[in-house]
Amino acid sequence: MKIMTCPVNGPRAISEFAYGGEIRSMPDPATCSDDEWADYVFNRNGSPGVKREWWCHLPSNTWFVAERDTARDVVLRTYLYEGEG
Amino acid sequence: MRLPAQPGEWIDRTTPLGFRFEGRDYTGFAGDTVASALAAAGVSMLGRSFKYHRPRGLLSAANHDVNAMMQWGGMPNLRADATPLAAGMDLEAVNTFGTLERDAGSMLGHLSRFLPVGFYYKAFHGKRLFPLWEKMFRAMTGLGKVDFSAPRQRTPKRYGFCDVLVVGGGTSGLAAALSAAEQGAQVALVDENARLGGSTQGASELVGKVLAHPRIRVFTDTYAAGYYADHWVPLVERERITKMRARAVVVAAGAFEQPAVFRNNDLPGVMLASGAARLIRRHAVQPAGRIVLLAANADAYQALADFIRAGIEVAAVVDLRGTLPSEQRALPAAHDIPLFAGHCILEALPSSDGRRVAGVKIAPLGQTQAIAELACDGVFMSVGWAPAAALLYQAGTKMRYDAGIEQFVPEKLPDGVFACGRVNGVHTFASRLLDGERAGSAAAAHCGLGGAKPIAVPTETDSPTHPWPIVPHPEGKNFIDFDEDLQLSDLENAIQEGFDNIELMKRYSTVGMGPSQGKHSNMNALRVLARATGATPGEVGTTTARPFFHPVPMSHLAGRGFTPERRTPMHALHEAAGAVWMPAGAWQRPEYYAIHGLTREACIEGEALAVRQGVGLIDVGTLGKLEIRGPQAAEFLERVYVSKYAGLKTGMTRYAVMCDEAGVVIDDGVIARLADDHFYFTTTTSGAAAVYRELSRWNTLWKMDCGIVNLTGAMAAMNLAGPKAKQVLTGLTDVDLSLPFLAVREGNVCGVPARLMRAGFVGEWGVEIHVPAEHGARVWQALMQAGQAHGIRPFGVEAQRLLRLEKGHIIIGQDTDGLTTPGEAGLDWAVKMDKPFFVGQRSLAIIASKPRPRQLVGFMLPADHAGPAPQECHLVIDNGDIAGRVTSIAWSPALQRHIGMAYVKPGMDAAGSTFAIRLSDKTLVSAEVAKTPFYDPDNLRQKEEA
Amino acid sequence: MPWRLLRFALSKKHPEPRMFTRHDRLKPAYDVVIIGGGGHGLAAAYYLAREHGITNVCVLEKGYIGGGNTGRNTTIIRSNYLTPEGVQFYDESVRLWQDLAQDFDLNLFYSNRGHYTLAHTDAALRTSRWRAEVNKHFGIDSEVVGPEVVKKAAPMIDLSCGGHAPILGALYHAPGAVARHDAVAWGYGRGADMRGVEIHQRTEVLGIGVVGGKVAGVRTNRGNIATNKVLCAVAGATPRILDMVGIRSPIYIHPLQAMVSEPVKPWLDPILVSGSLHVYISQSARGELVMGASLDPYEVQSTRSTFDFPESLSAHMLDMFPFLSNVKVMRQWAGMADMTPDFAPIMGRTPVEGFYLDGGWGTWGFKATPVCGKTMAYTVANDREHTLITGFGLDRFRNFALTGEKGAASVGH
Amino acid sequence: MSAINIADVSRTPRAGVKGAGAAAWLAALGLPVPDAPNTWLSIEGGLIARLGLAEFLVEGPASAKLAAPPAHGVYPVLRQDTALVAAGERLDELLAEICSVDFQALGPAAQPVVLTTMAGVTVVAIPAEESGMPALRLWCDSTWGAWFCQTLAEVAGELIQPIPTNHQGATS
Repeated sequence: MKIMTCPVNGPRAISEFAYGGEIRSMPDPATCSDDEWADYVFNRNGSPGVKREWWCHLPSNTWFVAERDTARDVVLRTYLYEGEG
Repeated sequence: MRLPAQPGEWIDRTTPLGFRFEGRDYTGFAGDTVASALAAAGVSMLGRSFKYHRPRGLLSAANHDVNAMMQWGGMPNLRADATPLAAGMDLEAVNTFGTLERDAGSMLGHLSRFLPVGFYYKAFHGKRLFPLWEKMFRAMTGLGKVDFSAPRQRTPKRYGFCDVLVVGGGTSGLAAALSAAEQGAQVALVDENARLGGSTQGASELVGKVLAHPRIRVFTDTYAAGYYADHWVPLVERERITKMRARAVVVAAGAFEQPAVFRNNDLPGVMLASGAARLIRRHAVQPAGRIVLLAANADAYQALADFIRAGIEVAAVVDLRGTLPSEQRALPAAHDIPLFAGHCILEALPSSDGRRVAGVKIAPLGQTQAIAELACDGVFMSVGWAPAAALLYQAGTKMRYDAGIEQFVPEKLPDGVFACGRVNGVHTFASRLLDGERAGSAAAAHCGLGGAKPIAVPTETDSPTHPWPIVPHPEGKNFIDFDEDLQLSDLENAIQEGFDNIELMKRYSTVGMGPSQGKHSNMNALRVLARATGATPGEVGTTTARPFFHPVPMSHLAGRGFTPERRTPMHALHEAAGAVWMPAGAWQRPEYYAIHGLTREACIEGEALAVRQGVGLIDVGTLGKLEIRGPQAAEFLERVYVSKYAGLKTGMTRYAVMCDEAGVVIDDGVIARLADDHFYFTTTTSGAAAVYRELSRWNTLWKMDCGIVNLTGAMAAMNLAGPKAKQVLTGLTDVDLSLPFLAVREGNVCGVPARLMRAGFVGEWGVEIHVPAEHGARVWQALMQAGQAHGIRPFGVEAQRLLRLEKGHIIIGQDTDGLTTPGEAGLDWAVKMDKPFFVGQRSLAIIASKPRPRQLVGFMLPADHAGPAPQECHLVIDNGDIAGRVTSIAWSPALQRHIGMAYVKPGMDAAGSTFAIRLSDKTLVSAEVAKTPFYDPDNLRQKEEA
Repeated sequence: MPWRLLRFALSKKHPEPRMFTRHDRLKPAYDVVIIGGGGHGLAAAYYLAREHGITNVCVLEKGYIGGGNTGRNTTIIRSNYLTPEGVQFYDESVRLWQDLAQDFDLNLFYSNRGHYTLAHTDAALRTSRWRAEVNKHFGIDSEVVGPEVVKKAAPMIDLSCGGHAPILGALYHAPGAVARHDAVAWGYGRGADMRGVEIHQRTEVLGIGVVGGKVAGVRTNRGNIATNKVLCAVAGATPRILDMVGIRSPIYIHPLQAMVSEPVKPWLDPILVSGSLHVYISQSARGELVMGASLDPYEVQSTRSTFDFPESLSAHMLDMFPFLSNVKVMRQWAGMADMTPDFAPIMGRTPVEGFYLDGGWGTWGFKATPVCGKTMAYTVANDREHTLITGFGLDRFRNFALTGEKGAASVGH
Repeated sequence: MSAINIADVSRTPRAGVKGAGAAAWLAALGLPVPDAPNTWLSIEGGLIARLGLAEFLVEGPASAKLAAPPAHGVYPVLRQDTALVAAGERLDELLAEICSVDFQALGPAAQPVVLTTMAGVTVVAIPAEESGMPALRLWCDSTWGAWFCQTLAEVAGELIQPIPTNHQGATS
């Protein structure tokens, strides 16, 4: 089974984790247009490549960020979320 | 015929084992395979081929002989060449019509001219006739039979760990294991054979060292089923699977000896030289008395020595090569064995009964006229190899075709994956030792253990593989794929029809798709395609090598099959009270409590009646139970739920609806404010884990000053409801029971700390009691006991569903679906669009600007409704079109009517108007839109402050 | 024996022509360029030529024809969907399937088996009734049946499913069928080829030229093509092609895995699906058990296999069929499913003029091959959506008007 | 003779707390606080374990101290675990069947705490030694407890016998 490394709990089988999707920044709901909002809600960056994703280590309920190449299914880096950027 | 004792033989001659095959009794020895015992008894026909039902025998004796598949009781498709003989086995060949001897299916062989490649695509598809043809095909197809009475086997599975996993216990694998272990690595060495040493003699010294090494764990009789990400390799043992996590993997899987292609190359008695050598060495079986050896490499002449030593008469050596090294010529010369260099076997000749080879015709390579015909009862072939590279491919290795040795070899290996020995294109014994040492050392170094030894492995000077061991014949029956009965012309014809890509050719012809997954056919098929299209084998490329290496029993894959079950602290009490269980995710919940002599419906109605007229108690401990504390707790809740909570008074509760970002209702519950900065709240049973996880994610993202604790399992919860509930509880608690509707109090119940929430879900005076799980059973029992005098009944999920329906409360997931917005579900009142933000708010604002597609309404059937009532998900029909559906419906004992909820189109939701519901039998039932709650519309009963 | 096979025995040389013409080079321009040589792309080409007389068409395939999801699915055909849009669309597909072998003069082994979606919970039973009622409304033969009917169709099943997922009933869908998946691509390919369509394998699209909001051409590894109409039918590669024309979409890619057992004598006639146990199973014409499960839980754009898949699928298989313990799994593989938020496809025109999208097929694409080809051909030929696909436009997401097929999500296939 | 002994120690008092302020608050209560995430320390009559970054489990008499009113950033966690001690020579074999974590690779000297799943159930595990035998302390949500205990006992029970040679088993 593939290994995912939780920044707190260390390397574990990926079955111990939940995938939370790509990290996307929310437009300001007060100022964005309906189309911008719909784009945020539904559209995804579906092409293969390196993505910043939410992952959760389930036994400890630890959410963190994984940078993963979705074309090769290789985890490049994981770290705790510290904000955008 | 059994030979005298062979050095290192695997059989135990002191332990004879009796068994049956096709109704006849035989005896073999412990250590035999089924096939070797039968070979010793002179049985050469072990099975019939898949399509033409031709007689087939041993080919490889290495777990690839899929034409020698057998059935033993409930076990289908046992490979005779790899199945250890056991006393009392009663075996039959699979896929015969009648018996192996008299197989009615063999007439298909005569029809083969009518059945070229892909023939089934070209006929039988008449619309009316196809079902009939299909019936016939289905009678012909398949191999072994499943036995419906076979029990489920639960085999253990385990996780394993090592530094270096070496796959293959032949010469190079042994050397790799030793060299890695000597550098300090913990090594696991796997080999599919019962003993280490591989197919070559001469490694026995290494075997001893490996077995004695403290850092090497040996798995014999075990195969690596596949390579998965991060060096994860399931090792399939006879009784279980070990899922091995390695830090580095050395693939020393060797190579499959490849058959030559000539007419009748499938006759029993025609086999790979390595297979014949295995029978001799391991099982002391002489596979034939007089053979012709078809050769094209040095391995052939090493095997020849074995055959001579075993007393086999060698009628001739036919070598595909025109010139061959003098040391190879020397052996046949020394034994006066005629050597036909530059010749091929044009065809093998069957015995009079067609069941064994009886001779060969020999011709100069490339010519169609035989120059000699020799009698023999065996043809042994050693013309080349194909690497056992499946694991390497699965690991992502880039392979290239090495024309010097006519073999695919690794060009670029993935990080932490190493290859050595024949799979790496290294065939000479001394070189394999070196190559193994090199790979083992590099693998240990990869794990940070020592440095990689700089070892240079000499390249092969003599190709072990012939580039074209394929002899055309106008009469065909020169098989390329024994699993699928594919002849040379089948592939040529497929190419002619445009299937000239390796994958397309495979799919059209089915070459390589049988149980051996192309181990003996892919390489020759690829050569045929390369030659036909004028490409090199490297340009043609290989097909994808998917797991598994050998088929794996489902029992092994399944293992024990852990299915964890979750139980509330009152589980045993429910069981004792006659609970009939219904699954709710991992939980089991009482659907109702069975009473002897009463129907399910009567039990449920009785439970509901108890709540309406007396008192009932339900376990609601499966609800998600969360706690949030901190200065920003209220703000957090306002961001994730659609209502407002900042203004909720301490000591009060409020209904809570959660939406996703698209504005779809995903969960609901009740939020109780215990202090200014402290809330306790519930979620649905099925949503509990996901809601907690998602709230945690939001909190990680927003970094608000609050913390969420999941108390779902730590708190027991029960709802005591009914006009007599207060009387039951009085005396058991220090909480003032005059608390108002929707209030929450902390206090003691039965002497344990409890949270009491005045709830109205079922529409009577009721209180949800939450206590630490360890006290749940005690509190439940105390309530039941105190309630006895008031006729208390435990009630289950079904009674609760009825009671809440009478009150018009929705159930998320039943009265909503994956697209329901709060407005559609009649929850507009809960949605506070004037908050600064909540999840889903912006989407709901957009949705609000569009016409609402549907509305959930309450409805009643006429009081005099007779006949069957609608069921949930029956459709609402308007002018012949679908206008909605029923989401909930029940017979209300309180109202003496059928009541329900349904989605209808806008404009159909006016109270008092009617609509039609269509039953499964297409009759229409009229229903009247009714205001909810149906029961106690002013909610007096639940609010009553008695 | 059908007379057609006689000629094989009577001819000296194999009497079959090439199914697909080999074209050494691309023409400089085509009326329509179809990206993707799977079932969908080839079907669209076939119907463009056959029904609309548009034959100056090329199909560009990066690998080999039918090598994507067409050749990786578990070949189940059914129309027991949940929404009126879905039901009518797939019903038309099932109708087309019936005559396809005759149209192609190629045996597709279209085998009507009956399809049972097992319900292990009362919620699943409710959804089954919903689907059955919507199906019946459109004249489709679906019905909720009790466990005893399931037992009759598959007498060996353990109705308690190992004790933890008892079967309460099922949605029975009589038209449920399987077909030989590869042959569908070949049949459409041959039919298109015969009518003049060019099929170019090993031809990768590298870019799409858009000028003034209109499609102008396609750049490939074998040269450039001028065209005003491009149909994208590339399943798991859809987001990559959409990026070339700057269209945002909700499509995300998760692998879907499957596996087959060694061949055993036929014992299972119907197709069985269990949402709770994440199993679907049928027995192929070769005697193999063809088994699938659910989507992998995270995004991956490759066809790698995982070991947890055969582990959990086997455990659930044995819950249903304990006697299969000794039956061996021979091979596993994966495809890339192009999923959408409402589990319905995206078909039709796009904001880029002349660029037509046929994607978002997730795990349902195979069964839709004929109707999708037909309706997309219509849409491309007329630059107007066929009535059967108007509910599946890309703009439904912008409009918060999803199709609602998600209600049937748990069942799949 | 059983290869593994499993003892239910759920009755031991325990308490939990989490939050950014938890470590400091515990220290202020006079408890020793493990420095590193996922480590533990023994304390009078029990232990204190750091579960991940900012959650703590205190077992033994000292757990009573956690009844103190929480400070800012401190969130009490009601602990209602099923607590087990599994010990025996063949503990590693048991673990190999139910858990994908390599416990042998964890140096017990580092006092590791492992948050993982065993047989599909979320657990907190601490490798330890009990009277010279390899041992493991385990905590899981008590609603999974009954099933978990039963499953552990079943798996352990089968370890007593070597895996039987079953000729009806798999063969290839």
